[in-house]
Amino acid sequence: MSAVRKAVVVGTLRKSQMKEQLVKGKRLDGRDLLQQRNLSIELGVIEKASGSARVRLGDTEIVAGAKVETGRPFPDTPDQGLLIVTAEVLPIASAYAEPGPPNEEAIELARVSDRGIRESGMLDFSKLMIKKGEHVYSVFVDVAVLNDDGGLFDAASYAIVSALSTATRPNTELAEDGSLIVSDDTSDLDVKTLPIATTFAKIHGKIVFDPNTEEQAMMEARLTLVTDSEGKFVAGQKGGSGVFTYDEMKELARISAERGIEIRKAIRDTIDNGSQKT
Amino acid sequence: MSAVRKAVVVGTLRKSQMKEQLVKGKRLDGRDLLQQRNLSIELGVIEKASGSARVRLGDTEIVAGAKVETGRPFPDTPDQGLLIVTAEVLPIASAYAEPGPPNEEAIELARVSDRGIRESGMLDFSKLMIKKGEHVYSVFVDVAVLNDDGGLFDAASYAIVSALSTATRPNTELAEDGSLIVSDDTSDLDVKTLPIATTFAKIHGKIVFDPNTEEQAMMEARLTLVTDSEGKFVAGQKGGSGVFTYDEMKELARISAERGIEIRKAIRDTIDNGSQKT
Amino acid sequence: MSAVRKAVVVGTLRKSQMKEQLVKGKRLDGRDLLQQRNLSIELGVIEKASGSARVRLGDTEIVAGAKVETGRPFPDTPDQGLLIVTAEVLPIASAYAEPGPPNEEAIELARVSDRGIRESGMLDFSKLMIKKGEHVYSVFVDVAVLNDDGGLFDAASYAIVSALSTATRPNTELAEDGSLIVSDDTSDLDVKTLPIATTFAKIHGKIVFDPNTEEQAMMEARLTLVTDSEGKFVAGQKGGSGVFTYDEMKELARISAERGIEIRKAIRDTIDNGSQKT
Amino acid sequence: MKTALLNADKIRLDGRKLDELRPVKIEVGVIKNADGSARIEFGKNKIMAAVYGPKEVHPKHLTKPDRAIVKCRYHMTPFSTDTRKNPSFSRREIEISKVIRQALEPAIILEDYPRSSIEVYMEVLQSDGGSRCAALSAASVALADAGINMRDLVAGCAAGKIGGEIVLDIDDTEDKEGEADMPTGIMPSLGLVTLFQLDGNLSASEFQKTFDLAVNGCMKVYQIQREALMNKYFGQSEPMQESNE
Amino acid sequence: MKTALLNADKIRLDGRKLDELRPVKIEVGVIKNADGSARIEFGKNKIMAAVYGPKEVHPKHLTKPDRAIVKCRYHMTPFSTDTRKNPSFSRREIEISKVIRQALEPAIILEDYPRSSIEVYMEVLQSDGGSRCAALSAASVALADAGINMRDLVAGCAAGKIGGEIVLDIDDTEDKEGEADMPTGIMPSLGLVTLFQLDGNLSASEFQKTFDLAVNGCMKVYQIQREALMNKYFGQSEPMQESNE
Amino acid sequence: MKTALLNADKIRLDGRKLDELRPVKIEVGVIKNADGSARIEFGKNKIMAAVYGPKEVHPKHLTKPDRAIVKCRYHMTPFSTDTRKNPSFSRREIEISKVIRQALEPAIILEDYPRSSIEVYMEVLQSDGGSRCAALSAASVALADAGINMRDLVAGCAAGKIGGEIVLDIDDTEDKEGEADMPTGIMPSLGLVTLFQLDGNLSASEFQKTFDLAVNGCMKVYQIQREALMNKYFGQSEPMQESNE
Repeated sequence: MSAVRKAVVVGTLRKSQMKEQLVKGKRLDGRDLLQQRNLSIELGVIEKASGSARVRLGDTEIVAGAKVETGRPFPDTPDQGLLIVTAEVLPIASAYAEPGPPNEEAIELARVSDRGIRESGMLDFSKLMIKKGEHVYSVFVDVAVLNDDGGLFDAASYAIVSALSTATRPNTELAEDGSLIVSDDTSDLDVKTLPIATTFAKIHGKIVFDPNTEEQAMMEARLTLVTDSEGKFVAGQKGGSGVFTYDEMKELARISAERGIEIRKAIRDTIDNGSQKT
Repeated sequence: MSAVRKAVVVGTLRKSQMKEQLVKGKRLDGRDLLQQRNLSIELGVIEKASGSARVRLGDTEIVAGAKVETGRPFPDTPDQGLLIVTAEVLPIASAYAEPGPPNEEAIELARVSDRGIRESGMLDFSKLMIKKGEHVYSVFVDVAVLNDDGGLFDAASYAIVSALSTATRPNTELAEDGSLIVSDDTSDLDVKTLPIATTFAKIHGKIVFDPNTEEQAMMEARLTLVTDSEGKFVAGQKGGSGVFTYDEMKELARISAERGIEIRKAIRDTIDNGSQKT
Repeated sequence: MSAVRKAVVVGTLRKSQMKEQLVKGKRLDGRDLLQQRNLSIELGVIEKASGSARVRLGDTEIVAGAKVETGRPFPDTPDQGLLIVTAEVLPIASAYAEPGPPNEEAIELARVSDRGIRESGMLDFSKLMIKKGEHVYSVFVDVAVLNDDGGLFDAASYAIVSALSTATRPNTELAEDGSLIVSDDTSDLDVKTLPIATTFAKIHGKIVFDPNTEEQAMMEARLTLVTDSEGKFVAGQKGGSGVFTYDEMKELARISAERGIEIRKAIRDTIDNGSQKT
Repeated sequence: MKTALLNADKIRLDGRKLDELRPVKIEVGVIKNADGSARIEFGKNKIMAAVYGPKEVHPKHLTKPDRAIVKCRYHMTPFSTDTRKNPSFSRREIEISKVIRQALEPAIILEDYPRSSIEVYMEVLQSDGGSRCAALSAASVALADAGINMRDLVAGCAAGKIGGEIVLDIDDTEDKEGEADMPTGIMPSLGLVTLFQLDGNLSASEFQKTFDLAVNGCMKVYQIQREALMNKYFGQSEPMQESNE
Repeated sequence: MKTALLNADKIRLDGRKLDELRPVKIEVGVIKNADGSARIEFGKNKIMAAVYGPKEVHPKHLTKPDRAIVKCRYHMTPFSTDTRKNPSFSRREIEISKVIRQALEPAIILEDYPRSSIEVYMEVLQSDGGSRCAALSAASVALADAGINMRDLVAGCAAGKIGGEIVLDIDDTEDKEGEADMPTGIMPSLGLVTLFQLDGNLSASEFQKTFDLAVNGCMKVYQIQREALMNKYFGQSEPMQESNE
Repeated sequence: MKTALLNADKIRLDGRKLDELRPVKIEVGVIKNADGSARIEFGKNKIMAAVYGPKEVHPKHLTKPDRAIVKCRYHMTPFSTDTRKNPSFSRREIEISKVIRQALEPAIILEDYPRSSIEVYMEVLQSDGGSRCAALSAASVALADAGINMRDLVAGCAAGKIGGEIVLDIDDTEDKEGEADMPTGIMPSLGLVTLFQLDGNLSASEFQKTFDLAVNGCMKVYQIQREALMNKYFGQSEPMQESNE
């Protein structure tokens, strides 16, 4: 059952100030309408993970951890590795986050993140097969939101892309009796493309990029578009109880592709610099 | 934990009218005490199921879908196929039905339906074995109540009998390495007998057959008896917070067997005419 | 999430009486501060279990049942048998016990009981292996609290020790094809040591042994210590929202070891007398 | 391959005659904390029943202004069965809880306890066929022990069919290997049926015969229930009343 | 190994042209107990939608003083899929329930029903690709049938890409073997998008083309929705309106 | 086969001496949305703690008229362990949440916050033995950061036995291969024990020695807690306080 949940409350004064600013093309935190908040990424923050990254997008903080383990394939895809993506907005992250199993927002976050990885062809699942029908690699990607100030789809995609790009998988060997010997050596996971999410909100009829929590509380509707390294659209999700015009949809696709290029370059640089947390 | 639940409310005027009518041997919808509502059955309504049927009993509407798949036997019955029966009163079916896992009414419906199939010998589970301890057929029977106007035990039994009588199972072959090859060809499921449920309610001391929701809300007690094609009693279930006399129990057994014959004949005709929904 | 729960309420008069008595070195039920309630143990109360015992400690009544079955080892301990311990405070046991999955108290009870068995080396898990990686014995120990008047950790440990000391396991044989043949014959489970729990409560600054429900409702803090047959400490658990001084901790360790010896002897006698309920 | 459940003399595997009950013992007031309680041993079945209430209804929206609601839970401990039972509450336990609740409600004078909840808990410590009837019988005694106003006790007993014969009080082996089982509960003084289930295969005449036999068995259980209550309230020396009839 | 989803003449496996909708039938008022209801057949998809409300909010703390809340459940019956679906509510169903709720909310005049709950239930009896769009379309008709004040109907349809071509209304096989799927929902008279999802792989120009085609498909569904409502409320003889266009 | 946890010079696998703590860093005020928060790195343990409250109690029937209730959750992220942890809340997490709650309650002046709830959340991002003590230490700092009135901080540290020797601060390998682990929490200024657990095998004299060592370790952690709070509230230049003693 899906029903409206406890929502962030924005005061009346604050609301009218936001409206005033938007009319002037500005936002309450001083940003331009299409300006992103500060983004920083730390790699390898969880040594026990196969790959991990911490992303800070404004005050939003997310850690993504990837574990690559060996397991059995699903019966209907005996020649393909597995991908399991989960997301939790941890109760430390906000007064509105509640402990317990993931709610519909967290499930949506996990599923849109999953589609970004899967549909972009970021991982070649046929190469994650070890022995057909018997042994494959399982790639677990777990997203933990540590502080929630909005923009979770985007920040999660940056964290996932960074974690998987720097992830390794254990090397394996097949024993004579068919059992699997898992080595301590590892190889790179081999990532094909970087799916980057960009989220827009419509507030008082204006479109803003990278909305924070307060803006999300005021928004009419939300659109997330995910593009891959070639600029192709690989995933999309409208949210919120409002609407977009046909023209807005097309315009947002154009802007998303542009922003994707910039952000992907910044993340690529971070990965190539191999910044490791000390 | 089992406790009384939100119940259908019947107004005071309506109650006294019902009592008046019952005294005269009549019911509020014009039926005689032991008269069944209109019954119609459509076969094959779910093409993706191995067998299916939609039953309308008055305003009650039920779809039963059977899926016959291959699987592993239970360890303690290595030479027998499996039967799994579920029932849901879908939230579309009534203002009193709630979304979520099946409540005690739905579980009772599933379990009484299961006993009807199992105890009557309707399916020969030893013939649903493919290879002892390794491969068997699993017969899933899922009952979905689309509109609930009472009589669910009976309508479900008609739907199940119709679905299983027209169901097929995939043909299989054992490969040299012991694995199972499932063919696209199918065979009939081979049904031995038709277990038919008949439900009676006691209202103001009168016994009525095939009670609707309003009558169920007023009833003191309920008795369901299931008979097979030979007229043998294969399942029974008393419900409601009231009582039956010893004589009533015996009299109801007599009527149940009679009614079972009529209804079984009607269903047999439908099946033989092979009426397929267009 | 762990939060305070519905608690036993003790009246004001009763509270001040308890305080008065404690000052005099006495308790409301007439016991001295470190005196245990009457303890009685019946063995073999559940014939269908591999081993079982009923313990009455004052008005507290607990049954522990052990089942030894064959199963598969965990992947990371292919050469060891399994131990699974559960505990339930059944809803018959108290007006404060609620039906449903075990709450944090019951889970704590199960886990502390588990540690007592596991850490004491009571069972030699390597001897519970049948075939490495394939077949092992699974030892299930299920604790059911029938009447709760406090002292559950202690009474559970007496019941478990009694049940396991008198438990058997089915003999097995490996068939040529590697499958396991389970015999009707049994052997003793072979218990190495008897881990005995002793629980102390601090009430108005006084330490009492074996607190009952009323005392638990008044206590500041609780300490449970478990010793094995050699007098070694194998498990410990502080509870309650209060504190102990460093000296109290050390003094309680001393008393616990002493009491462990007495109680272990009493239980050993019961087991050796092989008292069977008729 | 079916075991022969009857020998040539129509004696059952455990030595009983066709219409013979297993030994039944009932003890009243066995759980100190409960408002009413009873322990029943019915063959190898060992069941404890406890009653808490009348008490406030929780959650409140279930409150009935003119009468009590009854909550009922039939539950099996993990060690109660031959193979260990999974501790999670099963669909079988949910169904039996409902059937027993509706078997007790007609006996309780609910109107005497408006806005209240009466909670009945049954714990099966060991099960051996017929546990629902035994649990019902114990629960009804526990209700009486709790001083709840009742129209009558409820006594439960099954009859069934094994090896072609109608027999009283089916045990576990007979249930699994036999042809039919008809758990029945009645208010014995009033002569009214409050619990009835059937699974198996009975002709019309067998149905009638089995039902009569089940009612008969319930009457025997009723005697033991009464004696157990007498024992507690009018004091006899032996702690448990046993019937081997 | 991929199946060829298009033949040399760009005809799809089920015989459709690139921009052709599967046959769609909608029937209004099919569930007696509901305040509003509709059945849709969209290719092999068979879906029932029912609306209950406006009614009291439960639990109460979800109440909004100035408007209605909408509860929404998209659910698949176990027999609706090729391989039997596990009956427990899946993460996929939770996500789709949310997306459909947010696609319906803009169309409902929530302020007309303060302190109320409007419940929308969709049951997929058979699924074949595009079931969320079909469910959305049925739900919107059910809301209208319930007399709920609305700004517009909501019509849903997907477009996508298979065999390198942009096509309308992806079915199950095309979804699994094809390159992209873009489920879309619009308020047709107002020209506004209320549902949008995408998964697959589309270039910038393909994105635009697919979106236009999806909107086009929604307009076709809208005609069928209107005819179905006209049928019920202004009486035509045939019980179901069919489109094979 | 046991690994040798100590070499001939009684040096541990990670190079520590018997009574040596792993490096500990605490940073205060790391979660913007929280009323109080702290991050602790304790060897390879990485844990975030956040406090929300005092706030209204939900559900209301848990309200205490004269004092606050404390809610506490110790939770491990799926990537925190060597092998991925199942995301569902485990029995181990439930037990540790309870033990930590009861270790914090004595330190909080609950009477200062009647009818309130104080919520303490601990998230283990990486675990390496001793995570409950580290989480407790971080939680206590987060409570102070939230301005909650406290009698004292609570500092946690374990001692234990490996290779026959009593050692401070058991790590993951030492926990698995060693002989005993005694997680301990104290109010250091008051000299009172608020958390105590033990599993393993200790003689009477070893018990006493291990306990003393654990208390000693707690005192060292206490210094680091105080410095971290001083850092935040009385401003020093370095963002994190580190101890390698």
